[in-house]
Amino acid sequence: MGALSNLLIPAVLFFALGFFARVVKSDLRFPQDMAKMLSIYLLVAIGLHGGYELGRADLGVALQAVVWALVMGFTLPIIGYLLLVVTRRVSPLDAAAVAAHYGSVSAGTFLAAVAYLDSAGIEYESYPVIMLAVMESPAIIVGLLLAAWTRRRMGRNGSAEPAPADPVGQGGMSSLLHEALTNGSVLLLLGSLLIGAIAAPGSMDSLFPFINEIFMGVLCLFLLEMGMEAARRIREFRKVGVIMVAFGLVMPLIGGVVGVAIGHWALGFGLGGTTLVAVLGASASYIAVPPAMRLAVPEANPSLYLTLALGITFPFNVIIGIPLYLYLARLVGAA
Amino acid sequence: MGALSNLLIPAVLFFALGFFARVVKSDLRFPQDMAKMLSIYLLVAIGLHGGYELGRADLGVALQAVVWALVMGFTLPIIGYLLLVVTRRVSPLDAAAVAAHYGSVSAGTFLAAVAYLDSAGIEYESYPVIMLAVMESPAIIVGLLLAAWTRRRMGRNGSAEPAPADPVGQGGMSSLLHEALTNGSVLLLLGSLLIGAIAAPGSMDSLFPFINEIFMGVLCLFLLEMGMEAARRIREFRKVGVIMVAFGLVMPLIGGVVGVAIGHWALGFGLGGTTLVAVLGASASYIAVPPAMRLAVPEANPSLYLTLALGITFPFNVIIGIPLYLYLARLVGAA
Amino acid sequence: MGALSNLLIPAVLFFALGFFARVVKSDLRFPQDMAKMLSIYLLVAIGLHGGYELGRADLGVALQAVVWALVMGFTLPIIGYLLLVVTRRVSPLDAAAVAAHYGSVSAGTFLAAVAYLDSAGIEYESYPVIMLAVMESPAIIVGLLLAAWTRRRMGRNGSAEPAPADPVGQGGMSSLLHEALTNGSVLLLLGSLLIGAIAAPGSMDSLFPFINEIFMGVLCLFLLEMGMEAARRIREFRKVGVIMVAFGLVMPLIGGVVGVAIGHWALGFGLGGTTLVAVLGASASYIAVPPAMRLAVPEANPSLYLTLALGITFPFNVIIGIPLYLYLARLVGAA
Amino acid sequence: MPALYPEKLVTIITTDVLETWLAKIVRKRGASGYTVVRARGAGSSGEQSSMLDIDTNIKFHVILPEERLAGMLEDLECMMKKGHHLTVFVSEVSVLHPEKYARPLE
Amino acid sequence: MPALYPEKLVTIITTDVLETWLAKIVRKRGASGYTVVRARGAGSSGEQSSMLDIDTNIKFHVILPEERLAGMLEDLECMMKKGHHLTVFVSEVSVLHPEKYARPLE
Amino acid sequence: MPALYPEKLVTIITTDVLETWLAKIVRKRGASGYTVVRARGAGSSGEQSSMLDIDTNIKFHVILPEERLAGMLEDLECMMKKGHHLTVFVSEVSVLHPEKYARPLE
Ligand SMILES: Nc1ncnc2c1ncn2[C@@H]1O[C@H](COP(=O)(O)O)[C@@H](O)[C@H]1O
Ligand SMILES: Nc1ncnc2c1ncn2[C@@H]1O[C@H](COP(=O)(O)O)[C@@H](O)[C@H]1O
Ligand SMILES: Nc1ncnc2c1ncn2[C@@H]1O[C@H](COP(=O)(O)O)[C@@H](O)[C@H]1O
Ligand code: NA
Ligand code: NA
Ligand code: NA
Repeated sequence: MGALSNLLIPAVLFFALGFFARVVKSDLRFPQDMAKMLSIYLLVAIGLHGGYELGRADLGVALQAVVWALVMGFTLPIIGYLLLVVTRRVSPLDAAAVAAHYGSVSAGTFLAAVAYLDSAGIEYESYPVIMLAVMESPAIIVGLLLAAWTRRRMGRNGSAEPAPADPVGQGGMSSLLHEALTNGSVLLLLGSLLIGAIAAPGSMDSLFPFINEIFMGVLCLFLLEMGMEAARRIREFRKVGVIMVAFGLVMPLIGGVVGVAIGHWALGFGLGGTTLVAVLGASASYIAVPPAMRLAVPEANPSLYLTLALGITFPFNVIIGIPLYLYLARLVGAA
Repeated sequence: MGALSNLLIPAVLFFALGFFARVVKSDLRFPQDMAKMLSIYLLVAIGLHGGYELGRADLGVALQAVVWALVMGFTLPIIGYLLLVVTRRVSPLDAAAVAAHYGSVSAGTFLAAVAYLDSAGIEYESYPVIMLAVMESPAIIVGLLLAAWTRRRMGRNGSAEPAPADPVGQGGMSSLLHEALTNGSVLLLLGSLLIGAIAAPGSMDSLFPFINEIFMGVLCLFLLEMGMEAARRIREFRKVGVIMVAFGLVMPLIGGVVGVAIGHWALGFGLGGTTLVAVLGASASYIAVPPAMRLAVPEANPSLYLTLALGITFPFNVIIGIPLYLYLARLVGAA
Repeated sequence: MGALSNLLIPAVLFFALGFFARVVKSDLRFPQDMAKMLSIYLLVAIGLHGGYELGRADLGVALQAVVWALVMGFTLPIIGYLLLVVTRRVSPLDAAAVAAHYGSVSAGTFLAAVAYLDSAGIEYESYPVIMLAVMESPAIIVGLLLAAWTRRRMGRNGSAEPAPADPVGQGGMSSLLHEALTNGSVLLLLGSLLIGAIAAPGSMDSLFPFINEIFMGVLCLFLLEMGMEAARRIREFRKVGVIMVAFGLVMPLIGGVVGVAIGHWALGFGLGGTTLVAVLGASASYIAVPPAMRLAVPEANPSLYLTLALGITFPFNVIIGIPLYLYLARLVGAA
Repeated sequence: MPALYPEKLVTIITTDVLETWLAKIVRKRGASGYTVVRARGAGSSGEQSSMLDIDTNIKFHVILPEERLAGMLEDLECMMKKGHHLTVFVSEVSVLHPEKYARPLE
Repeated sequence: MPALYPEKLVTIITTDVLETWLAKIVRKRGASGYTVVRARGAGSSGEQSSMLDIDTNIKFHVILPEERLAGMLEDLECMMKKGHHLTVFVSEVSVLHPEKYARPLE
Repeated sequence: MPALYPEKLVTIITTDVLETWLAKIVRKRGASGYTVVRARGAGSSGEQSSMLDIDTNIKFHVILPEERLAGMLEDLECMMKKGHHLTVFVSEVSVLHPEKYARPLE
């Protein structure tokens, strides 16, 4: 089966259709909240599904997966931050905000990968779902720490006046940490995982048609909308500059390689599971991290991190990244 | 099977998840209209389902069920009003507005009970669905009458100046009655019942997957959102005072006992059907009655009746009430 | 099977329920974007379904169907325009705007016809779906041309001052043509057709439950809302006048006859396919054409064309037209 | 520059349950139209989160000539006396074609 | 208290089909941005219930310096002459940082 | 005609992420309530299409007595200094019952 025919799965094609619609300036537009609703469904469905399987899986491996997810979530932003600071193309605070996105994950990319594996008939472990759930928060926390540290360093160098007192005492570390840990989509995914795991035996049966049968269709609609959003953001790529675009392509490769390594060697997953861990490493958040950065690092430019995460890295992963990470996973698996 | 494992059904767990999300101040939030959309689906699905079965059921019993539903809808608010007036904690107009809510029903609680029975493998009659549909209007009408009577009595005692003329002639009894009888959710439910009953044989087959397979999933999402709303309202319980909170716990018990009696002795339903009638008696409306009361009894405080119906009685019924009414139904059934 | 029992299919009954709700002034109301979301689902589902079959069908016939769709889309507005100009009841620009709607199609009517055929057990070809997709744009283009030509003629007669220069250079023919060809719903339907046709073998399987099982239920909800909208519009029929109402009833008959002729003789379709082509001819757009006319023919009165398309022709087609066109198709088929 | 003429803009913030009543007042008082925007908010009667039908607010706008303002405000005052919660304010605005706002809505 | 400076606020109520055109006018006339709110309403061209794509209104706001107002209004006037239904009004507002509204939107 | 009294109307346009902070400022500064409307728009920080959670704007309105305006504006100024993008403007409005706006929100 050629690489191209791999791409001819509906989920990817709908993403491309959305992208195309924006490129030809069609007036195709989803209702305001439709993407949000679809993503609530998707998070709940994948959570219940994963939780149901985790309830029957090895708790030791699950714990290991959580630990490695935390490791990735904490490490990748630091790698990203250093890379960005080295390029000297963006302010250090911009670097902190952008880097945080890459420690976190994109549920849309993850689900596209699931659809990809499904259509290729490749099996995968359920543990990556729980990693998806836990990677959001550490990335936000590292982002906050990087920004705080940057601000302190800039203050010492006299290059910034001290930040004015917060009128509502809400920009403080503790209240921002609280937001990182109680983030809505994290809670929804963790909650659904838990419900899937603890629901009384038999009571899940009536839920399966809902979480299985319409899943792929909802995912297609979601990716259609995300294709439109990606295309809208990619137009700004000239504003962010070629170096930054390169970062948006290199960073997922780094994350993907790290993910393959962790999935294969550290967690001992098979081909499918390793690919999914790679996608977790490679993808950048565009749901939980952006609002957190808006609150915590108001000095950073939102259109910078949104363009990178949504306009560059997201389409790269969906079109090129996923088959590539699968290829890498196959390589290390064969080795 | 222990009482606790009874609660481990996904519908109740999602309610708890929503509640928890608000308690920890998560920023989890549904899009504005999602709860409304889900409830439209739920009303249509339960209506079609019930109508289909009613079309094949005993019309005599159906008629009896309607009559008893009207009796409950007219009686329970009067009981509630007297109780409230006796406590002397709220103004008589507040009492009228609050009481009206308890004559009506909460579709969310009813559906949670259905999920509960389903997961326990208990069968139930289809007649309670039609009772669900007809109980909204009488409660509103009694509420209007109680308020009108209260206003007249207050006027006679000189404790209130005569109400100013209505600028648009819309507060009048007849226009409010019209609203009670053509209420949107009542119409939707009655219409779906009728369609389920009269649709050409065979033509319903293509609808069954829609109304059956995804039903439980949609219900879970709906209860997730209602859990959040209940938690948001329960915070106000201090404002409403402990006596009122007690009313919000006692009134469903009264309604539940009345419902068990009517379901078992008057209508001769089995275990499941009796439990559902109890839930009809016990639950308080938070859909059709609140706007009707806003229009008809503007002097009453909305946060009082919303806190009681949504913040106290609703979670009480979902968590404690439903298993309790089932237990009562089992008691009288065994007797 | 009597004609009446033909109407007792849920899709039509829900349309009637929506209509009834508005007639009795119920406060039943859908959330703002629900109809839009349902129609996105419906377009995608019908597109994927049709595309999947087209991918396995005769490309020659498909091409012929497209050509005949273009012919209908270009011809019907001209017939409509001439009829309207002859009546002398509306300004020529109003005539152009109204006529354009009748060259296009109503997806809601088309889907009601599909439900109708399904429930009668009548098979139909997949080609009409592609005709549905391509008929939107030619109608808009003819509308633009008719309006431009009318304006020129009026200008020559000195009955109108020259239009002022466009402040944003957007009312120009080329930018309006672009909008006609990249219209959102056209793109969505064509894109879904294409995806259904080219998706990798096997990858569509996971989509079928989504596009098949819940289709009829979603259609019922959509028609419920459209019933409400039709009833809201029909109230204005007195403003548009009896001659215009007659136009709204005669024009679909003309389109239906043209469609039957094209479906049966030009395309050689069977009973079901011919009926669907008749519905394409008979129905009037209320999605893509109205905004195009607002932009291109701002002088025309929107409530005129919306009342006709949505308030007169749409319910006529759903209740009377569809069985009538089926009857005609049966007549010519038997001949 | 096109000429501008003074008008009054009345804005009413309240629960959406009252929308049809407000529209009736607009017609009765001869305004030429109205515009409604969905809103959420908080005030003396608690928070209105706009999540459920039962706690959605609206912002209701009416532009009207000065001489029709008094009647409109009287009707609103009367609703408030009956117990309805309305947040009402009037602003001065300038419009392009005053005759548009003189023609009552049918 | 932070100093306040006078600016003009132009509000346009019309069908959402015209949103992109209005955004073009904003750019052409050098305003620094715009804000759009979804609306329903009624006026001389009937009711706009905001239920379907075809009858949704918008409230379109632009803050701009007095000297750029005339050009903006001329463009709007011109659209109205072509037949488009616009409800336009201008209000006086005070802003915190006037330089923000002097920088045209790219 | 019912009497009218002058008040200040502060309008803030910004990302909806800041809504809870603005509500806190309202409470802190003793306003009697606030009203929020969902919006989209464009400005110096790019387009906010309101399609995703991450690019939705709000229009946040507060009516308050003149003497409480300065404090409110200072808090907003302070947020802007920290880097937040706020579009703030103040208008003069007249209200029916000024005592309503003097009672701080609990
Ligand atoms: N000071 C205020 N500024 C802006 N909006 C307000 C204010 N007070 C009340 N509102 C709005 O008016 C609604 C009803 O207010 P209330 O009657 O005080 O409950 C609230 O939900 C708010 O949306
Ligand atoms: N007097 C008015 N006050 C407030 N909004 C108005 C008024 N007249 C018209 N509108 C708004 O402007 C839109 C178009 O008005 P029209 O051009 O009169 O059809 C209406 O749908 C209303 O939303
Ligand atoms: N001149 C303006 N007129 C109206 N709204 C504006 C203007 N400038 C900015 N805005 C609004 O304020 C938001 C933030 O603006 P900015 O800080 O310039 O990015 C934008 O998304 C717009 O909604
Ligand atoms: Na990542
Ligand atoms: Na009850
Ligand atoms: Na047609």
